[in-house]
Amino acid sequence: MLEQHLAALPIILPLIAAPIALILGRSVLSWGFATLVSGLAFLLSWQLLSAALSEGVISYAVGGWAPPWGIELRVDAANAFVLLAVTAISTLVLVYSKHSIEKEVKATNHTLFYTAHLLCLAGLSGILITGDAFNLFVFLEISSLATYTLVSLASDRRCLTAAFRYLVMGTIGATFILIGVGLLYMKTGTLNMLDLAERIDLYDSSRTINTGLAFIMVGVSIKLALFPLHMWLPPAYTHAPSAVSAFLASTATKVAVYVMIRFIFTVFGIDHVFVDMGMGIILMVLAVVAIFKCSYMATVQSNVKTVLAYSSVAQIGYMILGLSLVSVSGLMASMIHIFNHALMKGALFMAVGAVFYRVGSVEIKDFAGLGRKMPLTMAAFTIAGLSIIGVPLTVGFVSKWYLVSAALEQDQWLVAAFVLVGSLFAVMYIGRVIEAAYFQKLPESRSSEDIKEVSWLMLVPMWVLVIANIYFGIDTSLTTEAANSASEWLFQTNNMLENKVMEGEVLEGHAIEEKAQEVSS
Amino acid sequence: MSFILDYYNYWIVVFLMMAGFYIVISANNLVKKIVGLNIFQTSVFMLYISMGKVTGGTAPIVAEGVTQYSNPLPHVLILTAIVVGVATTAVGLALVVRIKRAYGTVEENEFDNKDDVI
Amino acid sequence: MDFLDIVSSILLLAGVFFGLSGAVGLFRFPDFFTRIHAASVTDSIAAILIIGGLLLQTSFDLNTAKLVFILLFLLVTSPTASHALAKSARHGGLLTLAESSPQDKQESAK
Amino acid sequence: MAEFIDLVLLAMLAMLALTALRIIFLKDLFAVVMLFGIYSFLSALIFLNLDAVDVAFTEASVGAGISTVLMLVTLAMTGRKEKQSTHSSLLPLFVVLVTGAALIYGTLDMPPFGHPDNPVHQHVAPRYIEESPKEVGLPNMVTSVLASYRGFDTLGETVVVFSAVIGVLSLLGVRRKKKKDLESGLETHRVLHVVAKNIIPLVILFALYVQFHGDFGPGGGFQAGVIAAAAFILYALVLGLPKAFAVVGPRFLQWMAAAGVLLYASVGLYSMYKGGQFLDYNQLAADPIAGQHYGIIIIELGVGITVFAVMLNIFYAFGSQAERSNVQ
Repeated sequence: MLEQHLAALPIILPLIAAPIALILGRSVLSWGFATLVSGLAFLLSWQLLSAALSEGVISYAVGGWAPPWGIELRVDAANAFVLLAVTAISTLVLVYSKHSIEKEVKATNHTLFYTAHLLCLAGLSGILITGDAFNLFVFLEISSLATYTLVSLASDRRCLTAAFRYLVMGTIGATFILIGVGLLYMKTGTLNMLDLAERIDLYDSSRTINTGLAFIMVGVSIKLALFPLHMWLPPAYTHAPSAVSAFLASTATKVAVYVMIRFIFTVFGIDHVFVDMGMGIILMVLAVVAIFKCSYMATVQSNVKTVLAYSSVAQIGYMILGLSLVSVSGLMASMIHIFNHALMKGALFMAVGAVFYRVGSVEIKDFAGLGRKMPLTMAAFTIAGLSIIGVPLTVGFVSKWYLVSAALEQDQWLVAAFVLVGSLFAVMYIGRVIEAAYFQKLPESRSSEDIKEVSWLMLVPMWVLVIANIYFGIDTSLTTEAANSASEWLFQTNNMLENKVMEGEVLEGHAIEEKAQEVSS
Repeated sequence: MSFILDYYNYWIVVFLMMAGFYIVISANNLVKKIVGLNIFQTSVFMLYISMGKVTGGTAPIVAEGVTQYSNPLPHVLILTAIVVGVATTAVGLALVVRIKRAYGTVEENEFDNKDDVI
Repeated sequence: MDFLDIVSSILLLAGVFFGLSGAVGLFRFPDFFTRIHAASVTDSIAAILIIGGLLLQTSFDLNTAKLVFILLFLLVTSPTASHALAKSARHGGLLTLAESSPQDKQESAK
Repeated sequence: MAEFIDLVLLAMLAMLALTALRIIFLKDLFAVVMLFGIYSFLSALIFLNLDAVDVAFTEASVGAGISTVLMLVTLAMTGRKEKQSTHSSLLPLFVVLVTGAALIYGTLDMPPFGHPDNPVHQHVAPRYIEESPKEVGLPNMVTSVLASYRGFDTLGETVVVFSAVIGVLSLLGVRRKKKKDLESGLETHRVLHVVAKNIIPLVILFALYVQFHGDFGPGGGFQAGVIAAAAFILYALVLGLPKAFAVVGPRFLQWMAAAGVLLYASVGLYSMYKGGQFLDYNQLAADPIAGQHYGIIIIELGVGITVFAVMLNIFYAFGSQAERSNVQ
């Protein structure tokens, strides 16, 4: 029973749990319940990843209707890998959020917070797993609505304008995706992604398809905060409650990056996107500009959460850069960085949230002297910060290593140099915080205040992530294996798709399913 | 002529979409922004419904003596999308109400000045 | 073109005429109360005539019943809506043209 | 005949374009919102003209109904004048022109409007049209596709509505007031009272009709939920929020909203338990057609309950805010 429904359960579980969490009503109860559910989802996605690694593709037809008539869930190594990161971070953040939320969110809204968190998790899992272009839009909207709610729950009034800006930009992005999917549907008559891929090639140079591609790309770029469309992100991550920043920074944009990868590799095909449309160079330029501009912006901010938010936009630049190299190793670097960046940013935002919990502010000047008062928190911040910079023995180094070697593989010396210069900026913005924490004295006004280490409920998830940062930095076998098979799989599908269509055949998976359909009817 | 007959519908729909889009990105008042979002989305719905139409067809409800039905799938998608639209509108307007209470204004340029922008 | 069709067309045309005149009135009349008067013409007589005309077009089946229900519903709700509007305006202190004397007008114009 | 229909469509599209243009330049937000209501109704007419009866029904009840009401309540709190904008309108205009040009470029290879040989009508859709009356057993194909073939989308849609109420409640909250706290409702409108009290039961009856007739004609859980919510909104408007709270309280509505989603999902879980896939209604009864029928009735009920509870609760939240700002 469990095996049979493994692909659907990571979506269904949080989806059903959200209304139950609302009914439970009490803050502690819904917290415990949400954490439990998220943990279960993590175990399921672990199972799912190992199943996907051994079996290849798992397809699940919701409602028993064969695709393309019904909605198909499709799990492969790539999305199972991202799903694992999302559910892991979600669980850790939920454990962490109990105290953090008590400080930052009104008591009456705690239950709503956990409900919204579960809804967001369900939406993100749905986006990752679904194999249907319109279903993706529906889950995108579930996660987005939950996200706007989560961002607006903070007590500072600026979170409201940040959430509103996010809502407007997010809705424009979603509507662009809707237009794009509509244009594809108009030309092909199907919504199933695999089926779309087969049929798009029949209309290779159609202006309608190309416009659809452009609209989907722009819509997804808004959602993933690609450089000129990133303006919603820094305010949203700065003013959201710390637990929300930690969750969103390490999951939401990553899922959007995966959506972009999925559309490029499994729907449109690399030849079409990169060769015919010339998107590769556009993406590469935008990514490089994002790395520079936003890393620079991060160095001049005074609010540490804003620093981290701009750093996130820059890190998204690295992911897009790997993708735009159009090679197995480039894509693999992107996939690894999706996973690793989730670990680093989660830990950093959690540490900053802990500081907010004790100090009540996250301006850089308020970090002065905290190294002695909150040693564990600041140690976590330092290690995760070193990881962002890319110091050896951390995951950040692994990401950069693969990215640089992927660039060098194609003799893109300039790109490799850009990546390394980006790290210098990271040294500056992380260094400012660490300098304040360890080398400045605690201001006189604060010395009387009782600033001490936060409780273990906040420290444990933070340190789990920090240890993961080091562990996956030393033993890279799990991440590289998963990312490698994910990217190889993506390239295989892509090649298979192009070859098969050239030979005039249909893809195997669906051919079998169609046969089964004939037999059953 | 047949070219125009084939596409006039889509062109007007594109114009409507862009009118809505323009309201969203140019309006200074947040309520008007939400109105613009709604117009933008409603026009996209029209794009979908237009492609589902079959000339001479009828509504996709089985009736005797009818052989040509319009395509039901876009209708289903748009039913879902309308619901998504109203959900977004409700949350957006709730944010507007809170912004009014927190800042005393719903004009974008006015509350931007009240906080240091990042 | 049998007899019913002709009657139906006449009813529809009359309904359209009243609807249009109501719309013109809505734009041309000088103040709130006269405008609401024009609007209620559209609501009542135009609706009756148009639905009456449509009734004659049906073959007296389920659609006829639905139209009758719509007519009844409109006959109850639209006068109520007009009434509520006018009363609220009155409540809020809005004066009719006759009540607001020319002198007041000149003052408010300043 | 075809030429005539085209003219009607063209006229309505032209009216839409005029409405949209007017909205761009108007500064009076009350008029903007009313024009949006008109825009929505006109779109509903166009949907009707293009054979999308269910969509027209929904657009009229949601776009022109609920959305407009919510916008009006918001305006009551935020003021009705838009101030002069200071930012330049050149950049937005440029963005819009580029986007529009891209879309027009995209239309050039589109299949012609209304042609039965278009790819849209070839690949997936014929099965819905030809087989769904046999496979699912309902005359309304939209309901078949909505509730069965793409039932997962509809579950998602119900959850989206549920997320909306989570968002609105966390932002606004529903304040329970003591009765007679303040003069609310339209106490002095005697006529309105009488008419409303007589109409509300009829509206609820109509909602039930739409709910259960959705399998055969236009309608279904979503439209029914909105109509039922409208009946209660009327009640709340005429008699005041405190009295409406006494009939269905916000807390109860919160549970109802959750219960609707759970009802829907439990159908899916039950079909999993019976050995099928999630939401496979064939498993619900020995006869697949009967199973489909039960499944669709139950999930439509779930959708109806959630939508009713959510829409009413959202109205409560906005309404209690508006009363609060009136008191201040």
